[in-house]
Amino acid sequence: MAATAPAATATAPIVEMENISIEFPGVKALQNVNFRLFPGEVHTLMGENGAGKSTLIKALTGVYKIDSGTITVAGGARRFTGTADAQSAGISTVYQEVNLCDNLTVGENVMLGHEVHGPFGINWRKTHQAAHEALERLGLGDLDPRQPLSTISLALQQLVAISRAMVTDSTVLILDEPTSSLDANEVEGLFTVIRRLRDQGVAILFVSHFLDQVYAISDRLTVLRNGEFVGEHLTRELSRSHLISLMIGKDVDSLNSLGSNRGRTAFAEAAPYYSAKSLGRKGSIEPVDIDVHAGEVVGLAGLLGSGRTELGRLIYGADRADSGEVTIDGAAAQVHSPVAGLARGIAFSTENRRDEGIIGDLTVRENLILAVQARRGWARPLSRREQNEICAKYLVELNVRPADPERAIRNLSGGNQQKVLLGRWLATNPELLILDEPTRGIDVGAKAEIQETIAALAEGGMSVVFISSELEEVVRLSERIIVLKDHRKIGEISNGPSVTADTIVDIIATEGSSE
Amino acid sequence: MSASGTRPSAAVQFVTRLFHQPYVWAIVALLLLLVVNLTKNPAYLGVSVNAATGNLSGNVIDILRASAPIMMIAVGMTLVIATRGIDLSVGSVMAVAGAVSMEFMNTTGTGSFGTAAVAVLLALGISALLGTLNGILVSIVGLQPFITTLVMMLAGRGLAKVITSGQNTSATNEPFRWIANGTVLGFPVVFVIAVLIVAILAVLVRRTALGLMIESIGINPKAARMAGIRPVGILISVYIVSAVLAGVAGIFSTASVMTVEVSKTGMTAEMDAILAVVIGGTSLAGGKFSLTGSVIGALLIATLDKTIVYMSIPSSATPAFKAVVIVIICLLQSPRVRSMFNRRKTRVTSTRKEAVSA
Amino acid sequence: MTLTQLERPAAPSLLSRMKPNLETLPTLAAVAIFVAMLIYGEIAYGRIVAFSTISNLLINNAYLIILAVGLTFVILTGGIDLSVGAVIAISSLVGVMLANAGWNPLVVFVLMILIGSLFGVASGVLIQYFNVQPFIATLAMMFLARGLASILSTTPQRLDDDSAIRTLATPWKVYDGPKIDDLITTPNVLIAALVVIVAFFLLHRTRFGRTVYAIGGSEQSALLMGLPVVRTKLAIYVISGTLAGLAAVVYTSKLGIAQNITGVGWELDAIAAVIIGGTLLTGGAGFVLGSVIGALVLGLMNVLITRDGSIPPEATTIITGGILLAFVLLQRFVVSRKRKT
Amino acid sequence: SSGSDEPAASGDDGGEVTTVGFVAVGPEGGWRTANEQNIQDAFSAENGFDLKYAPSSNGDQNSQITAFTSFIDEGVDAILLSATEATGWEDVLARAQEAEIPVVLLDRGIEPDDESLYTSRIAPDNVGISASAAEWANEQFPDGANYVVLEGPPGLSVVNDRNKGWDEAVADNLTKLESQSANWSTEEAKSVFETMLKANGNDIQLVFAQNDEMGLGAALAVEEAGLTPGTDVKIITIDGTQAALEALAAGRLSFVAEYNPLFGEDAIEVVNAALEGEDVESSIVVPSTTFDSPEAATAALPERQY
Ligand SMILES: Nc1ncnc2c1ncn2[C@@H]1O[C@H](COP(=O)(O)OP(=O)(O)OP(=O)(O)O)[C@@H](O)[C@H]1O
Ligand SMILES: Nc1ncnc2c1ncn2[C@@H]1O[C@H](COP(=O)(O)OP(=O)(O)OP(=O)(O)O)[C@@H](O)[C@H]1O
Ligand SMILES: [Mg+2]
Ligand SMILES: [Mg+2]
Repeated sequence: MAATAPAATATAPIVEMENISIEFPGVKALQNVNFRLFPGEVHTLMGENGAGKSTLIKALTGVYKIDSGTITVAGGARRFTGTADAQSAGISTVYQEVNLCDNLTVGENVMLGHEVHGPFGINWRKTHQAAHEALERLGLGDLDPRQPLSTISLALQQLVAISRAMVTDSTVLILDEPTSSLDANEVEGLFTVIRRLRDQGVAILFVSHFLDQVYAISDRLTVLRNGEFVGEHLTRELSRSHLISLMIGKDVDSLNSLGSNRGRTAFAEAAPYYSAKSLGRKGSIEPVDIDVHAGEVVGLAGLLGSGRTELGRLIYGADRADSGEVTIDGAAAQVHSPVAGLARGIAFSTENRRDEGIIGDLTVRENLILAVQARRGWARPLSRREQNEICAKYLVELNVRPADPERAIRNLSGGNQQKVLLGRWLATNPELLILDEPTRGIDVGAKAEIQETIAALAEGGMSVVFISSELEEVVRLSERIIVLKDHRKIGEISNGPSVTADTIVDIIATEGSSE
Repeated sequence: MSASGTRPSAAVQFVTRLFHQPYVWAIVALLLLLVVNLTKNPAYLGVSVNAATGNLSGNVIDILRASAPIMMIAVGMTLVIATRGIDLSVGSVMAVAGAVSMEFMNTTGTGSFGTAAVAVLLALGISALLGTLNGILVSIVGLQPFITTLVMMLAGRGLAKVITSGQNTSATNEPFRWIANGTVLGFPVVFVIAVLIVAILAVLVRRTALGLMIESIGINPKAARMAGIRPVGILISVYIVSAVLAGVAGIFSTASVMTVEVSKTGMTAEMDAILAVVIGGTSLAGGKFSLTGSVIGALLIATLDKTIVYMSIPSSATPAFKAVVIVIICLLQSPRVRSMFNRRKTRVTSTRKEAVSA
Repeated sequence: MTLTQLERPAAPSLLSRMKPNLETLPTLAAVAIFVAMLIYGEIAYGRIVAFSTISNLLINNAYLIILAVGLTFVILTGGIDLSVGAVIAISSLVGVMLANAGWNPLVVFVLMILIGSLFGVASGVLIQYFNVQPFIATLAMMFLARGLASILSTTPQRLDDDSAIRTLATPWKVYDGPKIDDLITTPNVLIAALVVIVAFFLLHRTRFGRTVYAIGGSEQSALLMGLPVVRTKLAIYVISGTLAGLAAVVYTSKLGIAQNITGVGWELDAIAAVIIGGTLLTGGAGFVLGSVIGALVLGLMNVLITRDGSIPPEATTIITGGILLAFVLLQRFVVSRKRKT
Repeated sequence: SSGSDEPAASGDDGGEVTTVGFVAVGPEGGWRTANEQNIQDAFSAENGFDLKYAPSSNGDQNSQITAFTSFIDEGVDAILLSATEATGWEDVLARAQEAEIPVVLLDRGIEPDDESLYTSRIAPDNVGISASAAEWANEQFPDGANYVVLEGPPGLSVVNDRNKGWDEAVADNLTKLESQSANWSTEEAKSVFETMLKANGNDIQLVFAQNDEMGLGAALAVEEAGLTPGTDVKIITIDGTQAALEALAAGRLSFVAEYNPLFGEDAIEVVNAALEGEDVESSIVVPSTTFDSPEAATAALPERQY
């Protein structure tokens, strides 16, 4: 592999991994991968879903045992036995899925293992104070450290996890897709902190599928493909298209081609397929009117915690609405449970794939067919042939890797789990598809494909509610955009050539100041 | 050599597949126990026709018969455990079922087939009722399964005593007695019934989507709900099945002596059942389950109990002996020990069995 | 200006911090029900809120409190320990036999506790290094402990009258009431109180305690957060075993005998106490003080049933079960009411 | 602290109701049910008693101690104690004494047997009864025989007593093949004995079952094995419940030693005497009979109350 070796840096690498190989039954997750990380740099790991990024991180921190290769940290050969071990060597890690304890408070989560002690054991006042400071650094000064973690949204949890990694003065900070649930402002806040740490000499390893972010923050990148080392480059010397071709292994220029099928205003005249009047739930979202026409994509936009997820859950029946009237296809409908939602042809793909999405021990096949099977009822099992057909269709369509239906889903990479979950809902052929952060953790190539799929489905008559923290994505896909703020609907705009992400940001900002 | 190369490979394949089953060590342990018995008497496994009764007789037959009630509760327990629950009340339900049937046959006094049939139906009916109660408390009210079924264990035992007014009620009814003591084609009726019930259940669970749904609920209840599975119905059914099977076990064990012993019947049976389930490879944390494994576990426990008597292990040493056997089986099943056998390192340094997800 | 509009919770006032939250609620409910039981008992049967009754409630349940404290640790991590009852049998048998053989009482005291620790270590190793499920590992230890006790002796072993261990049960009259209505305590009760205090400190004021809660919340997260999961899980089984050993000392000193059949079913009592006290069996939520209340509730329940005295023999377990059920239902009701608002 | 104020209802004035606390074992089998029912019937309201019945939870001694102290705290007039275990009662009995509450032991004695701690003990004699069973066995098998013992859970006082009586009296030429616990249960006894028969090639002539239930289970196993109870295998049981006598009458059992549960009347006498301050004998042995033939059983059956 002809890796363009960057100019030798003056300092020695703090982490150096050489010829790392890890094999899981049936998968060579890493093969002879080289990686080095210098103090005072932000180094991005790039690669498609399943390329081996998370595995490399886990290999470094000792969560997985490596089959061969050497790991050198600060000049000495190391084999960590686990996160704790790595931590004591100055390596803080935020793994891909949020790994916090939701039975504890925000502050306890931030400070677990680093509590401030006084003469009578832990000094809780000081500990919470320290937690507050750590949160404040990420712009979370408003978050009450005494609040239970379970009451904050997944995105905030992601930020809390990052705060936690920053409590200790570590020399290496590893962030595996820290921005997957964050919106632009949070990302900017995070980057400010990352830059400050970098300038203090901390080595930062970063994973993201957002090219903009990668180019905004990273100094150097290492590209992996199918578990193999492709190359190490200085970010500024590598063009986007070159990077993508390195990742995918072939030249691609059709990526951002998805244009605008937006602004087809014909919908306004037709009766909506789904219509809710003052749909709301106390303490969760104030009554909202929402119409979705057949073949229409309605985007929900808003900032973190604005109530997009909540609204989606209400429509699906995952939470019980306590106000509102719903008509589906012209008939009044009661959707008070997921079962009812599914029966009415609604599908809801959750943002929280680990806790509410995947059934970890089951196979990819079983996970894929689960919703279809649930709708048919237990007594009418899908035949093996039908199951295989569904698998064949969606594993290929969504490009799940490895495309092995009999693998336990928990052994798939994060992005591939997300694809399987999407497949689960697409397989039910829903009339109304609610997608909450469907492209979370999905690589650039696959993201474009998924967006295309959604557009095509809408073209085919499916109604779609699309929730994403990536405003560009919302704008690109939706015909209409509902803007939420503080658990309220503050506006609704029809998409058109003049609408951009900034339009929405403006709406949110003006609404905020007008109060 | 090369000509016959294909045939053994099929056999080898079968054996390797078998060796990937979680209950393979239970089978090994079962065989070992039989070997232990053989050392005492080489004719241990012999089965002969008893001249006086005309039935097949032998230690193996005894084991099959003794395993039937354990098999029933273990299989029911498997389903409950698969949903992340536990059913501590099975022993008490056994006593209730036994009490109802004995009391009924004792008061009606006729030894007819009809009486026996009604007694069985009554027993199963009341068991189902208790199971429903468990299920409702767990699924609708949302109590923890452990405490719910603990309450039912206490109350059920009391109920059995109320039914017989604290007496050990006996009855005479030949058809009923036949269930536990009769034979068909030389095999004990109880065993045949038990195997039939397990087979029906296995078909019900594995040939429909029930098994998948039960496992989903056990692995990730939130996600299962979001995927449109109705947990309430399934949970209630599972507790009912467990209780009804406990009722069957109660009939088996009271029919064998035609007496219900209100404070003895089914005592600590829940422990046997749970052990059988775990030995059979189903995790108490819920999720994936194996009915076959539980059946093997039940056979193992019956064999263990019989071995203890056969080898004349003193009563006072019995628990220690049991403990040693359990520990050995658990050790054999553990990935750490297995990997020493396989010479293949486990990948994950964390001792948790499941890989740490991405 | 930043656009970040995080949910802004009202600044936590002192009042809101005092308000029962979801975690403390079940425990508070347990306290409330305990008080209600006391009042009901006093009205219905009399002599419940009396020095002697309360003293005896504590003296008779000191061992159970200690067991429940140990199990609280285990259950908080989502585990379970079924061996404690049997550990009491073996530990007290060995203890009494050694004491009678003339061993130094202090050495015997320590040995009895260490026997408990030993079984805890065995459970912990099975669970942590061999992936045996806690239920099964501790069940095996229960059989083993019971079996070893039976092998040791099936006849009761009586502690010599002059044995120093008996002093742990010396009644100290704190307040001399009329006739036998005295406020009494024993060193055993103080031991139990000390255990509770230490446990409370450990759980709420040390990293170890926080790790226990974290493991109960999500073991995998705790592992990936870099917490010492292995060490902690081992430690909690050792704690549970050790406390079972201590409970053996307490119980033996009170009764003056040791027997292989002592402690049958006590693990279920202790588990019930923990659950009544508001600890979730799935782990992660609960309080050691709740478990103490749980143990006292169980003890008081038995006293009330005895005081009533008119319960038909067949119905006693039904009533015990019924009260337990009423208890958890009430708790469940209170908690779900709270959760809705 | 034993003050001068008397308990509210001391037994001496006849019109008052006497409150008696009964620390019992609870239903566990035929014999126990009969015994405790008999006590409850005897201490009835008509006879001027208010009996408070406190069964143990599964025979746990600690629950009995809790009940006992609760009765003291409550200030009952007298306590009946049917202990599950003989040892460990000194402290609570001393407290009862301090509270001036007479205690009558039913069935089980205490160890060490400090007669100053209780008023009287009313019980059949476990050791004597099993010794009489052993003597019958000695007579039946003058030329020796192989026998097995089916005992209760190892460690219980009853089990130890019944083993003691038997072992002391049984002749040397009777060979004990083994002794196994069948937990007092018919079902377990059947299962255990069927295996014992197989393990010993049916070469067992005698079974000493420590209660009726286990004896009946053994009889079933004998029949199952195609042998005849009474001729091929003789079975001895203790307790003398109706079911056992019926089996004896039918020839399925060979010897039943009664452990007489009916001593409620004796208990009343003792309690009344104690409350009136009279002297009571410290040990009252309840007479028990033995049944060694079908005829004896048939004769006794019509009057069997339990
Ligand atoms: N515990 C495991 N057992 C088996 N296979 C695994 C395991 N963990 C990861 N893999 C496999 O290793 C490969 C690399 O996965 P990894 O999670 O490192 O991908 P990734 O680059 O982080 O992808 P993503 O961008 O989707 O997070 C995948 O094919 C995955 O299926
Ligand atoms: N499981 C929960 N329990 C209680 N409250 C919750 C829960 N999840 C979210 N909330 C509350 O609801 C608010 C809105 O969260 P929601 O997830 O709907 O926001 P969102 O607009 O979807 O943003 P994002 O998901 O990107 O954070 C959160 O800020 C939080 O206070
Ligand atoms: Mg990843
Ligand atoms: Mg959201």
